Amino acid sequence: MTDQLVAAPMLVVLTTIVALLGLRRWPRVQRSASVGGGLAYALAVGAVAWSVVLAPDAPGAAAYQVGGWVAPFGVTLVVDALSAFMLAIAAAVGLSAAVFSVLYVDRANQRVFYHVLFHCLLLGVTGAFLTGDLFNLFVWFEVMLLASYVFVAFYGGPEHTAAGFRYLVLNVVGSALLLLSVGGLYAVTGTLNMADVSRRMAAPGAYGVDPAPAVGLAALALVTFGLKAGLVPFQFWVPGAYRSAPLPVTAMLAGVTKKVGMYAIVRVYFTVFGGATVGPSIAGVAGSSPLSFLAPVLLAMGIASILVGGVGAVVRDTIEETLAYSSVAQIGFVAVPVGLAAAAPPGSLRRLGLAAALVYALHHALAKPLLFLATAAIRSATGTNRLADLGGLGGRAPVLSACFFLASLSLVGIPPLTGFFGKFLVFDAAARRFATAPGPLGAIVLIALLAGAVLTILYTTRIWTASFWGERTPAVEDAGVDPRQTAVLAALALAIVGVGIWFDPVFEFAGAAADAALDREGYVDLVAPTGGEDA
Amino acid sequence: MKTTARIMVPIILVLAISLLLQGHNLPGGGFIAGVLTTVAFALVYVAYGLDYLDAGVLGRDVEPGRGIFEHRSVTAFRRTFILGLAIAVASGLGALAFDEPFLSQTFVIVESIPIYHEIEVASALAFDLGVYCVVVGVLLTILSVVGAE
Amino acid sequence: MAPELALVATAVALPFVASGATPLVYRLVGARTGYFGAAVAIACFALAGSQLGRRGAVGVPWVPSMDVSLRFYVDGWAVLFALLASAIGALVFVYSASYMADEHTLARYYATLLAFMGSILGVAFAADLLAVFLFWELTSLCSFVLIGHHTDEADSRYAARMAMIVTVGGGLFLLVGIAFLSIAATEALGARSFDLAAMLANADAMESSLRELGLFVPTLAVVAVAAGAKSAQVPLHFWLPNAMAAPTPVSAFLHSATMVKVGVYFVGRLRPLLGGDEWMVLFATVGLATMTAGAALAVVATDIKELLAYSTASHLGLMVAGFGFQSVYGAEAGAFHLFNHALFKAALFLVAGIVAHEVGTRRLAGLSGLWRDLPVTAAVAGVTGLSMAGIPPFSGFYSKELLFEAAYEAAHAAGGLAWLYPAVAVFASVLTVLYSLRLLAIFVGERPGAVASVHRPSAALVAPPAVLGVATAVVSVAPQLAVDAVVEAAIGATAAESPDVHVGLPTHLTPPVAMSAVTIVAGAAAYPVLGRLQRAIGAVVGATPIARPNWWYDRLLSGTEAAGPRVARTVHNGLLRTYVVWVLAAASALALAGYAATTGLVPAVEGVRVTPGITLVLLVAVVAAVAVVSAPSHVVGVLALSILGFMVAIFYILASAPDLALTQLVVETLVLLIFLLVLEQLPAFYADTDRLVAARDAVLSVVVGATAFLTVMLASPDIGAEPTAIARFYATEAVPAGGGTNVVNVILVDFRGFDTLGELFVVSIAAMSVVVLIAMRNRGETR
Amino acid sequence: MVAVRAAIAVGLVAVGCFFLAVGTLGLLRLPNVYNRMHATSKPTTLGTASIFLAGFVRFGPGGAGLTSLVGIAFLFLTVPTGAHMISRSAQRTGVPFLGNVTWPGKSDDE
Amino acid sequence: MIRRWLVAGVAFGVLWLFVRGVELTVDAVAGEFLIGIAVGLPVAYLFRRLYSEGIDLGAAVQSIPYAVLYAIVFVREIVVANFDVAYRVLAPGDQIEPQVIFVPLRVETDLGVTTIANSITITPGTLTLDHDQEENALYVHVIDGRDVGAIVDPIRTWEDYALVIFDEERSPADPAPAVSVHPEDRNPPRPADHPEVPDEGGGDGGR
Amino acid sequence: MSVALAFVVGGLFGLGTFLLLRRDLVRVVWGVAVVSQAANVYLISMGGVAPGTHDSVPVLAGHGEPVPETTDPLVQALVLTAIVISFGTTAFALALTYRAYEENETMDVQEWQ
Amino acid sequence: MATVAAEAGLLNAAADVGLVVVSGLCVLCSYRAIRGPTVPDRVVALDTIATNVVAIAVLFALKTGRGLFVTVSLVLAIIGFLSTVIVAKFVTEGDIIERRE
Ligand code: NA
Ligand code: NA
Repeated sequence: MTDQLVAAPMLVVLTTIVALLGLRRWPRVQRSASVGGGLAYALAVGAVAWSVVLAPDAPGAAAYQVGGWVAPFGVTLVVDALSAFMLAIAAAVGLSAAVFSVLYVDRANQRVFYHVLFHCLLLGVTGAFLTGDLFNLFVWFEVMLLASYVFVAFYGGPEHTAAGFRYLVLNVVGSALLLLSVGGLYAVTGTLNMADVSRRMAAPGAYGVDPAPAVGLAALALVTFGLKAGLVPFQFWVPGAYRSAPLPVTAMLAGVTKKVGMYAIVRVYFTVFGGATVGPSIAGVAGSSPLSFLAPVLLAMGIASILVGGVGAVVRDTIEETLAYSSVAQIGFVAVPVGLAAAAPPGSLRRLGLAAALVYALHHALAKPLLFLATAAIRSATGTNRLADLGGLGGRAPVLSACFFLASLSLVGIPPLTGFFGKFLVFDAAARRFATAPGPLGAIVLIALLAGAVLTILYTTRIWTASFWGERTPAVEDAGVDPRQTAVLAALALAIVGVGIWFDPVFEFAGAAADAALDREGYVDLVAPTGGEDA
Repeated sequence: MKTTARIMVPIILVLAISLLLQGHNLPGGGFIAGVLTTVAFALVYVAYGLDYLDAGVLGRDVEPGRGIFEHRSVTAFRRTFILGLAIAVASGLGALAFDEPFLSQTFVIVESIPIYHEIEVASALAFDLGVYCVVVGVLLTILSVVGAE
Repeated sequence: MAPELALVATAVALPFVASGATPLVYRLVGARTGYFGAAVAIACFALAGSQLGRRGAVGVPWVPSMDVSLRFYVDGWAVLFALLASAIGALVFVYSASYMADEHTLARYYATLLAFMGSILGVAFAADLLAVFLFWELTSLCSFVLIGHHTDEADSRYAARMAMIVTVGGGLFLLVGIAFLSIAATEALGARSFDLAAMLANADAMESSLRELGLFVPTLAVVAVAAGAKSAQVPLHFWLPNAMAAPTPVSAFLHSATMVKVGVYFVGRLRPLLGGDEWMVLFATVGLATMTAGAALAVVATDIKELLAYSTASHLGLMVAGFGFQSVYGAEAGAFHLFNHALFKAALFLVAGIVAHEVGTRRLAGLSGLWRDLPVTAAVAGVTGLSMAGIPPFSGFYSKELLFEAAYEAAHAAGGLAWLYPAVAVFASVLTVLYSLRLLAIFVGERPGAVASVHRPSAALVAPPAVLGVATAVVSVAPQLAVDAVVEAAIGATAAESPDVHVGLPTHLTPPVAMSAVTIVAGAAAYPVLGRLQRAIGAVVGATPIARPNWWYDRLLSGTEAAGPRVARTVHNGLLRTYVVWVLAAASALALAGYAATTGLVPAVEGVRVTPGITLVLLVAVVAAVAVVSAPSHVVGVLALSILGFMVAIFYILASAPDLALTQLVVETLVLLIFLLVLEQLPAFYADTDRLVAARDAVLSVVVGATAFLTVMLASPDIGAEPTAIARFYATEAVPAGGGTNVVNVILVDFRGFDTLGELFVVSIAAMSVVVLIAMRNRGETR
Repeated sequence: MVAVRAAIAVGLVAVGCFFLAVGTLGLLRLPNVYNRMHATSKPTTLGTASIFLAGFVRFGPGGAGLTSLVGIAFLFLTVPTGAHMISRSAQRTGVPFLGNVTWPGKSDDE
Repeated sequence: MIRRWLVAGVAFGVLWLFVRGVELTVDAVAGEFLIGIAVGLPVAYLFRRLYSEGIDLGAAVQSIPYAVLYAIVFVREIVVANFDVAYRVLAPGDQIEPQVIFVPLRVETDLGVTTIANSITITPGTLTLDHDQEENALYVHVIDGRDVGAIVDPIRTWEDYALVIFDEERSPADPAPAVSVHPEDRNPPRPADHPEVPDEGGGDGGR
Repeated sequence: MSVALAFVVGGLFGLGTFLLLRRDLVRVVWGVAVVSQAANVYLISMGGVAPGTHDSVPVLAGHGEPVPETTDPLVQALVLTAIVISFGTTAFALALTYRAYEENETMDVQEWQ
Repeated sequence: MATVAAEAGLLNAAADVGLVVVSGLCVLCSYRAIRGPTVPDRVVALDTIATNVVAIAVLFALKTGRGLFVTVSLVLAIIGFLSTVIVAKFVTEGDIIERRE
């Protein structure tokens, strides 16, 4: 039963997509079906997460062999705490964005495959989180990407298509690089199944594998994952794409697809390559493995993201642009603890780093979509989100403003909101690094984190003082806020507060996810790739 | 050109179907067959123009100046790809009914049939058929929409 | 005696609950909500007072897996702070009820003010570091909203944002410090913990653990930044004068007993934990610098509130310096002055409010003789102003005397440069006397004609400052009373030892007494030449922009704000070229670094071992690609691309991959068709490439090509290598398990049908996307 | 019998290659597109047909041999049409004839 | 008279046998033919409007000998043609004297014209450039235009056969219209003007 | 491993890169196409390229016969999927190209804002 | 049986040579395809390459003795035709798929 549930999120989206296509001629029904599909997805994810990971007697992880072929011959789906955590993020954001889409996007535009493509985006994300196969990961990436390409160029207008084109070209490059990586890893290890690769990389001699090229090959995949995550220097597409896509989709892009990139980094580097012993030996980094290659790279990328995104966000003309740059910075906050985890020897700091990254990812997946959706609500109420045209929103739309304020504060890291725990755990990981390992790395990371955090205050307060305070502008004066939209925002805001207040189970979940990412052997045993040596 | 197209189009279709059916055992399969089918229709488009498929082949008149989305053929293409997607997904889900994992395939060899002696019935063919329909619908949609520009 | 959790928790929670209820209350009673707030504050005062004399920690778990709880710690220091906050809070609420009666957004005002008070109480009692941080940041947040109360005034917004950036940003440093402390606790307390009470109880173990980990100085530094930001210490003092944009009652509250004291409070709190030589150098220096700078700026202030604001900074410096000195006098100075300052400064702000309210101006210049119209106010101002000046026998004198004592002791002990401590303290105090006199001057003498008419303030407006004036007077007359009641316990909590504190007027000449005498005499003597002094200080401040309070902030902010667009312009310049260059250059660098680290970049070369046919075909492919690059027109390029496609197809045939060849060919033709369909719509464009640009691109292209080349060389299997076990499995099982002889097809529809499903969605999405692109092209978000 | 069959097949392959080579050389050597098309349309068709025939000999008479025959038919149907299309395009886009050759009619039909 | 699409369907069934490459056993052929019919008939039905006219089976049978004759002439010409071109290509020096000639036709059906045009292209030294629909004439590019008669003769022969094979209105007995080489009464060559067609970038004289 | 294959893959990637850096919109799309081709050739080379023989083709002669050692069918399946995916992407890219030109009114990607 | 092997060997060798020859021809054709000078020249070259490709497929079928490649060549022939036709039509008309207005 548990095993059958593993595929449930996937099957739900698939069914939803087909149903939505079938309901094209009944737009009203289609809209409801889209929301229903999102709800069903959330329920499916909830069921999987509960029965596989969270329930008292849960097994902790479960594998599903698509088509009934044993690993490594078929494609394996795996739900462990890590994937369940990410799926939960996808479900939360997906459902709210789906509901918001129905309320926000112009009815006529919704009929142009909007909902179908939205669920296709969700499909790609789900596949990427579930799959236990490297090539299959590539495939679901492509599904996710293709659906997002069109959303970037959804509306007419030169800047939309220009942004869409840039996004497309960069990601085509990324896909080619991922193919290089996956193909090379197949040639090197003789398998595509992640568990099988992991097993072979950990004992190359036993399987006749020469693991040496794997570090460089994994680096190529890192580029692709970095592109998805929008980490500097692969962030170029982010501001344009976020600005151009319909805002509910931007919420998805910022809330979920970015995390797919980070998830892939964690999964591939920690679970798949965690046991490999080939790699550079770098000062200040523990061990000699692909992880020791990842550590300095990811730290540099994360810090650069924090600074570039933070500085870029400080003075922007519109709320959505500010938020777009902010997303670059925020993913830096997710990347840094992962880099710290990679730099640390196996043990508590490694676990803490991953848990911190996951909590931060969760926070960003709640706060940033809320902010983007709130921006959408502002836009549908006032017709603009230019700071210059806004002012006095706080008095005009108090609930909406409160939600926006709350999410901003979460971004800043004010307790007891979710973002506080994210920020604290990230700081904590850096502080631990500073305390436990010699060298300037810890100090550099801490300073960068602090600088990034201060930059966050700069741009959040700028948006707030410029558009929610101040004289009411004509646009705001005539604004008509849709209470249903506000309700969606309020739900997310409650989630931000709720997760912060009842943080304990979330932290345990994140910890379990970090354990799952690090439990390489458990993963291999779960998938139990047969064959190979005896086939 | 037009005459050649007239001769070639059905032949290509026959070849495409042949490739679809033999895909499991010989080169071919849903994708190739689908593209080849599209190629046949593309030949019609190239030789006769966009409206000919509606007017000349399907025998429906096209009002001049109507948007491409109102073409009956375009609607049909979209239906085809939706149908294909439904078939592919349904064939995958079908396995669940037999308590097998998603996308499980099976085959039976039916023996002692006159003339054919034995026939292999593979469930994968349903999946391949889904692929075929998707590809045909998708490509023709793209072609007709882009071609209409 | 252990504290009672329920009572403490209620004291902290009550204001928040009341804050939540405020909109409702406001709807019921309107402007009189102030009295509701006062009632809450009094209740809190009573609850806090009930814990007087108790000591210990209680709490409820919050995040058990991180050992974080809402733990409350009660001791003299906490209770003192809580009592001050709630007492002055009550008065501020009462005062607000009259003062703010005409305002519109009172519900928000009172709600925030209540939450603010609750946050202060939270900081006072919190015994878990994360709980401290929670309330710490909440105070910053509430002050942001309160300072920005007049949201449509640019000054308010500017000041609010500044306060938020400085204090919340400073708070983040505290977060780092908390992390450091909890790391040290792992060693010192045996487990990861945020339990401040436990840390204080094991201060020595904590200290040695911190020092062992090399965290002592870093912790000190980040705590200092956090406390300094909150308590407006140089160089982060500039936000405080700006914060006077807040409504006057808020200023009174903010400056006296709450926000700005939080930093001082926390410095006092951590004094037993982190005290030491580094501590003294840091806090005594920073404190005295702030004391001097604040006083000097107060001297040149032109506005009553501005004067008071700088004065607050100066007095905060005094407290910090006091806590900085390691002798018991230091703790006494800090704790007692915190108490005194709360009383007199709150009173003075309320007085300033009355003046502004009734006279209509807050400008110092041209005001005098107000005692005739505002006698009670003037009396309050007299008592509290002299206290501020540190004139005996007023309350401020006692605590300042303790600072002199501490400074002298420290200098005496250390010698050398340390003698600057007492000297600077005296100098700053002289300035304090000066500005205090300047302030009081508005009440004495004759009323100038320019001041038209002065209203009589209502009793509700006068009563709160009067209460504070009386309190100040009581403390002045009987300082030991206050010490015994609340201050001594507080001193005990912030000093390592349990002191026996005696305060009173000096009976014999000691160095500190002499210092006080010098202060008062010099201050009185300098007063007549105040104008010249002001010009001199003004000239100094004017000549050194660094000394101008907003200078740093504005420069940093505008620097950052200028960098933002620069990032957008230079990094995100909209040029695809730039983006691709970065991505590919980084990709190549990463891959090459990875290869270099493990393989030394030397693949084993086995020679050109493909069949001549394949070699030729691939040659044509490359030639075709070159033709694409050098194509003189779009059609030619598309044709060359087509040839490339054909060649790749042939390569597939020669590589024994019939299915691939078929797929490649049919796809290639369709791409050609679509390409030409699109080309129909496009004009010709052949960019006249700059040779230099082309050369640069060629370099990158070569690097990328080399990376791909190396990847193949390093990764591809050896010639004649056994097929992989998986490949073998697929081949052998294709017929028995998959029922088909075309192994590739069996893989696609059966073994790895899941890939094909994804692929199917990709093409479906592509089709939908094309339809969307065409259908949506003239549609915006709304039509 | 077997040897004869093999010999025929080999011979057909040789002939095929020869004519394909002729076609390609003509493509390179002849002066303009119209004349080049003479080289490509005839010898390449025959050359490929010859190789298809070799396929018929090798795999025939049933099986892939039949398919080879279809291939020949396809060639004879498609290559001339393609050539026709190209020459028309050359003429329509104004590619000049060689020397004193002129176009004997008007060109704007269809 | 039976419907053409039925005939086409059966023809597709036969084609199916070829495409599938059946083994030549009775069972295999019969089995595949049945499948071929099953595939071919629907396809033919779908495209029935492409074969809307009826077909006279008798006439079709009658035309077979002519088709064979046509093929014989055709094959002979092909072989000759190829050696001819091979000579011209391989021999040193310039072996060509190109010319365009205008050949009015008697065959009128699409299929007939296409057959003739394709045959011309496949055979020696001739290449169909274009079909003039108004005049029902072919423009033929010849690689060696010194003896027009020798070139036109085989064309006329095919045309005779084709008139029978495709059941045309005119008969081989009808006189063949005269061919012409850049006749006086026609317009001089004029380059077509297609501004929207992107051509060569450089000045390599494409147009 | 084969230097020839490596050279081709490297060459195609390099040329594709060069195209991606052009200003002409169409050339950038060509770059996309060339890079995709290069990736596919690469994948095939990862399965090992051996001279073709009767047995090398991963289409077995018939049911129930012994299975020869074919070339790697898995990479072929992967490339098939990759080809189809890159086709979908390219088709979309082309449509996007059209609209990008239409809306930006220039083929020069450097001039887009 | 030995003769069958010999036959296969001979044909195999011939096909091998043929493959090299025809591949080489593709190289030569690519010269015309790249140098032009006119677009129709290039189209002719493409057409020729397409035909060569058909031949290569059949030769590979002969070399490996796998008839299935003949089917591949069939598809190739169709594809080559379509490519030629659409490019030629593009060059001629500038409009590949026409619409009645
Ligand atoms: Na068109
Ligand atoms: Na058209």
